[in-house]
Amino acid sequence: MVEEISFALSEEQQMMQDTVRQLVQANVIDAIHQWDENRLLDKQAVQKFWELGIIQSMIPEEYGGYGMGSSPVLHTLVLEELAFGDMAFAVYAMLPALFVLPVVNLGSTEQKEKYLPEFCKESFVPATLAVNELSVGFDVWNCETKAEKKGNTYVLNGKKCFVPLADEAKHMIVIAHYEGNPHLFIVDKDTKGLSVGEREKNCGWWALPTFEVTFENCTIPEINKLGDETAFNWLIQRTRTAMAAIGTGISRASYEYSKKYAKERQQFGEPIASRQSIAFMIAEMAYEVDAMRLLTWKAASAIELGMDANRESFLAKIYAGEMTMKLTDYGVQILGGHGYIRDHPVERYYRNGRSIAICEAMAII
Amino acid sequence: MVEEISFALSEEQQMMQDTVRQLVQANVIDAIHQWDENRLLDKQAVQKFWELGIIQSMIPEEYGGYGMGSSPVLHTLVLEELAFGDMAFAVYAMLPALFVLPVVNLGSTEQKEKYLPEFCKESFVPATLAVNELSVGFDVWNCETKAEKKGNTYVLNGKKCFVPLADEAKHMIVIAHYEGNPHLFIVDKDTKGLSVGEREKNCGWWALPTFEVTFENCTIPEINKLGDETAFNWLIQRTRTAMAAIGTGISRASYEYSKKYAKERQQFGEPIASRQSIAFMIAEMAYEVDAMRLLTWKAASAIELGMDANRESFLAKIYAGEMTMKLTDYGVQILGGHGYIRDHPVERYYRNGRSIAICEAMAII
Amino acid sequence: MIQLVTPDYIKTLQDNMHKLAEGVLRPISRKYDEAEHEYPKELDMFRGIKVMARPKKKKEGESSTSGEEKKPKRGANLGMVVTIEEMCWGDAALLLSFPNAGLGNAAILAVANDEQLERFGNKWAAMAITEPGAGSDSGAITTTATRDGDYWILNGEKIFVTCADRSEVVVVWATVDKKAGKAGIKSFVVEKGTPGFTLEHLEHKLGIRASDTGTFVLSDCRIPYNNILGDPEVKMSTEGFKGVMKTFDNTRPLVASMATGIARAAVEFTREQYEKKGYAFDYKKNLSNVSAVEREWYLMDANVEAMRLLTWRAAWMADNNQFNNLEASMAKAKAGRYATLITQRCSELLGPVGYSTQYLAEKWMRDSKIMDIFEGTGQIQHLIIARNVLEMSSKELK
Amino acid sequence: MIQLVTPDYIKTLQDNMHKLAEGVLRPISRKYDEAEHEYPKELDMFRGIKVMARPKKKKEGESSTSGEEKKPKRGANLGMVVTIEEMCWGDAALLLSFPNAGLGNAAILAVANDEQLERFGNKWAAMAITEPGAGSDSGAITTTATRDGDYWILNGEKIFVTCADRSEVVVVWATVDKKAGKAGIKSFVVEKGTPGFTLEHLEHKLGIRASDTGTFVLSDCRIPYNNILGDPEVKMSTEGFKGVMKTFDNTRPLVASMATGIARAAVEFTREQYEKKGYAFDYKKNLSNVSAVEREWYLMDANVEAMRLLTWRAAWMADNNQFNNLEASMAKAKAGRYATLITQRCSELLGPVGYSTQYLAEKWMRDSKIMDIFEGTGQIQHLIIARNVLEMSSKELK
Repeated sequence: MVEEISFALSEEQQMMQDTVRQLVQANVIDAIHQWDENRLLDKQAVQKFWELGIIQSMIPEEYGGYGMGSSPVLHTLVLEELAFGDMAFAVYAMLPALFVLPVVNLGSTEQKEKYLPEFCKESFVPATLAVNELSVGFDVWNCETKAEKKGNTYVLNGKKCFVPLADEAKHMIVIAHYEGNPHLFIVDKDTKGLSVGEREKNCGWWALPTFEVTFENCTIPEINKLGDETAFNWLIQRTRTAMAAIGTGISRASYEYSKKYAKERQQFGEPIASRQSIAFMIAEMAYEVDAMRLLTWKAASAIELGMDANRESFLAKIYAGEMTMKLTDYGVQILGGHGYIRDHPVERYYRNGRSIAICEAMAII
Repeated sequence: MVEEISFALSEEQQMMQDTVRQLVQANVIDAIHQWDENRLLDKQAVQKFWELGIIQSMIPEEYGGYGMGSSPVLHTLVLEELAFGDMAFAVYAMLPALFVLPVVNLGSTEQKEKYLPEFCKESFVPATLAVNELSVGFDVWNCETKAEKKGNTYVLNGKKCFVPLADEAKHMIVIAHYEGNPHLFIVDKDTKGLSVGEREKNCGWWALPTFEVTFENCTIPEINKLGDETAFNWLIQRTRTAMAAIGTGISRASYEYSKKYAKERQQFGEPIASRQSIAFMIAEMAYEVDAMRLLTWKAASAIELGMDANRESFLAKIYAGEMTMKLTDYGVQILGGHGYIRDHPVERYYRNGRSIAICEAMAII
Repeated sequence: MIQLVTPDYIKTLQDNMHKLAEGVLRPISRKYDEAEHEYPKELDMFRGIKVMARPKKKKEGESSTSGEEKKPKRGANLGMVVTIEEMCWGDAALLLSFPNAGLGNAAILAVANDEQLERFGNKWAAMAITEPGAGSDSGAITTTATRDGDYWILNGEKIFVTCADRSEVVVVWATVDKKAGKAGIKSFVVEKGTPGFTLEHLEHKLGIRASDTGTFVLSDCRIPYNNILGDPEVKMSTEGFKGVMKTFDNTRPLVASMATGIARAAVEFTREQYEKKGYAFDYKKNLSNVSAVEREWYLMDANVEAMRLLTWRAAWMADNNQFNNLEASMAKAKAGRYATLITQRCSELLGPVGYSTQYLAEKWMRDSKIMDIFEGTGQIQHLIIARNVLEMSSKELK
Repeated sequence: MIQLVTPDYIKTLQDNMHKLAEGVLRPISRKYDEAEHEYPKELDMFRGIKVMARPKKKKEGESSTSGEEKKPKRGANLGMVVTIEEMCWGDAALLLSFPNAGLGNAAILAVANDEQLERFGNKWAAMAITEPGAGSDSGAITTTATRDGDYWILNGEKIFVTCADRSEVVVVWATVDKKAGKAGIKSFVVEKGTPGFTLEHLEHKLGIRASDTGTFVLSDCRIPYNNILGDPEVKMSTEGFKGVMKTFDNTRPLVASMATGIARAAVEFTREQYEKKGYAFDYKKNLSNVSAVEREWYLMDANVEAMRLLTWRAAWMADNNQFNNLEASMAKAKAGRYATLITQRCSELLGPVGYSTQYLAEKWMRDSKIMDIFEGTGQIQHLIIARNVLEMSSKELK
């Protein structure tokens, strides 16, 4: 029974949005350019986000968490605000959720007892998810990493790319094909057959360390399989919606920065915003950011209500993927030559913005 | 040995372009709206075009023609000018070429002797080509009309749509699948098993009568097969380039009309062309019309040199298909409410312009 | 709290309206496209139904916080856009032909006094704004209304009047004082049959052909003084004009939902046709690893959803008494443009089936185009949005 | 006579240049993207080659209609755009780093007198036009050149100077008379090491990172009077300025061919990668009945061809002494915009392979973006085209 529709934030949602926005404003906006150039963000900013307790809230009290449950809608708000600051920061800060949420929702009691308590500590706990593969037109439903059952173990073989913090992650969830479907497997640090490569270099996400991870007859106990054959479908809806939320955040950042610039920058004696060619790009950015956000909210609403959100999450992601590309391109174009220089953040939005359409599952709601 | 490149018209090409342009200006431009509304053009205008002798020139002297050969490049110039006036007029006026050119180029001596002399008369001779089928996402290389060999005959079965002048055509070439490839078959008027339906109603081409044509065990003599298994490939390159030339003509018409309108139409005290949103559409139309034409010329140049032009003709057609849709849409948008009214020709360009991407082989070069 | 899953009561409304559209409009869609301008008599069944009604005034003593009002707000605007989307899935031109549901009716309901409501409330009312010399420039109206005792004398020409032939009265915009600019523009109810009020001709159009768009000439047309809608006084501000323009904040989401309905019709038809050919659409794969039709289709489906959500938001805001000028233009700008792009892409994917009048796809390609033009072109909507978000005046951003 | 099939001599040129690009540029493409600003020493092999040369003056008594000149015109401009497309298929940033092939070299070759040619002809020359306060608005230059006897004294700041670090001299645009507006703008050769001439910093950029873009400050920088290029007199017309701007008619097709080269690199790579997966591209079918990748690929291939043909036309016109201002902007507008769209679509189709620096696709996506910005943004090109075809002045169409 779905009673009402609402486009307005609740007080709780508003408060969370404000909190994260302020955190980003105070800790990320001024620092991010240097983090990006240095290829590493300041972990203190991540720690500050950790201290908001968003990850810990997802964990039931019996495992040491705050037991607040998790709200997919609320998480899209959080992700948009984080990504408004920087995508690398957003992925980094929310990374433990990629491990925690699946365990909370799909895990056996045994798995919960084993893994959840350590995420209730005072310091950020690195854990990650290995999904993407460096193959042409990578299709997550037909990934090439395979799992094979041998006795009471699973043996993993394959190679993943774009695995954030793989070097320090205590645990990672690995997506591998098994019996015709992608499944989730938990692999702990130092498992034999798991090797983490050199840090990757990518078009964007410079402040985020990502790695190629290889599984060579990597053998894990039977009990490390997380959930059943429906688990991946559970996961992908949430990660696709999360990617859409990140796209919304990046696009909004590009929109707001170039809007401000267009009003201030004078050319031929008038602000460039007074030219329709610039003004109409800004108008389009304004409504496309909103459209992206509404599609994201709709997918998150469906997930929150426990409904199947295959369609909604897919549409939100592909829409955000196309539009983030378009809007971050507009941002650079509006700034012209200045937009091409790394001094202005539209350059970073452009590089990061290209990844929404290209990648799967860098975050979760 | 290809020696030189040239973007300039020769004197002969220039003269032909001028001649057709003047003919269209004098006979089509002012009359076409009424023809379109009446669902029939004035055959006298077609006859005037016929009297230029372009069709007759293609026919060797021994069959009664002028024996000037045929120049694909010249024909793209002719088609662009005709389509600048109206697509229905262009298809109608050049229709006999759809029959004559294949016979001249692919026909046996017997076929040439039988068919060509009647196209050297003083009056327009209706003949046509049946290619398109009313199926979803119709793919001409896999058409559903089939030919079967029975003794010394071929038996045709299937249904074609968009066949211009099928009711009065003395002969038509029918594309039917035979032994894994589309082939060309000549079917004469009144052949048993050939039935011409009611005149079709379509989105555009109102001045052009088109028909659905059904083949029900339509039996033709063996000697009516035109060319071998390479014949269709010969044909489709020439028809695709011709469609691109027509798209160029329609798009140029839309561009020129809306450009003139934008300069004259005042709003908020200034011509609407003084707004970048309008002016930039016009700029885009300007270079896309040229781009379409250059792709068309390149395909025609390759054909003229006797080279395989599969790629060039395909690219010219798909480019013209997409761009004609876009540019004729711009034309209506620039005129606003006035563009939506059939008093202004941009409305007709819009309807006709949609067919370039949708149809195959309404004309040939 | 954000909640965008379609609520059950809206689903019920959608289902009911969809049945109506499918059962009544679709079967006659092609017929009246071909019979351009002919009144679709099948629509008479809707004549009795009050499509528009003025909210009842509260009776004296009636509590303003009765039990009913405590329920969450289920506003008329959202219901309206939902209904319109379904109807236009059926046929947009027929929706525009619904009796007594003209734009003029909306204007009369919004601002008529009781006496005027008595006289015109039950009449089919068209709206006449645009003039040959002014398209999007409503402030440049040159039709004049001159007072002559108990009468107004109107002179001018009006084009693009929807329901020109079928309507019984027409709400005409005219200036009572050219020097006053926008402040001098007022609207007047002119009854058919008034001497000097002539329907010159009906327009032949690219699409929405069932709708009778026409041109009126007013030549010393004399109407009662009381036929003026709203305050006759010319105030030295443009507040009055802005008030008139505000009606458009409400109509823009309606046009956006019309656009959404047509686009959805095309998208659904394309899917059905390709499913018959064995294609499956399952919302799962990577966009690169599918057929061309699937890729295009998913992107169109996403865009239809975006059009709908922007429209619903604008309507929901109106229902919740929020100022939605910006959001109304956003919905109209997006939906108007994409309806054309989507319907033409569908026709392209369909091939000849998208061009023959044996199917409706070519009609949707024509009908949808008006959505980016009337009630303010896409260019005007982008201007409104840009001025709003950039906080620039119409002088700073022309 | 129209003939657009690529002639054999151009094919030979393409083949040769392609081998050079493949053999010399591609192998170091990633290396110098990562080593931002570092001079690619491998390019020293090109230092001896005269990339640019002034046509020899005819000796006295030499016939102006020698046998050679009767041959069909095979102009330098077409050869140049063909060469540049191949080089940029290799690497655009490296092309911009070719020794002695700066924009300043082109300006010197075009207008220097013999004495100046002697002094600067063999030096790597950059061009300094843009200022912090003026992007596309070249007429708003504020850098001043004040005469002081046998010297000019220059003051101002110049940004976005390509080859800022590597060049030996810089052609600086400055005004000798602010009141004279565009007529007062002249260009001056400033040698590196001149006191008061400082390279402030090099820019870190989105793409073309191998190219050293920098900012110069001129602070009472004193240069010989004879370092002024062209006529020092300020004429009360903008003819002089227009003359300077005309250099851009020649550079716009060059940028268009750079864009074409990058886009083609991405399109070819995408095809190769998908062919490895078993896809076939055969230029035959209906666009609806293919895979998503094929459909996108065919459309991109058509657009690359359109970019190339518009570019070749502009170059061919220059070779045939036709005024190509309009056509140069058309090529630049189309190619600049579509290079970005195409490279990003390729990366999208490739998936993670389009984002990792293990492949070059992500680099092309970054490099291509400058093509719609430098030498006049896409917006400026559209303005030029629109003014031209609408026959409107820069006052009538801003």
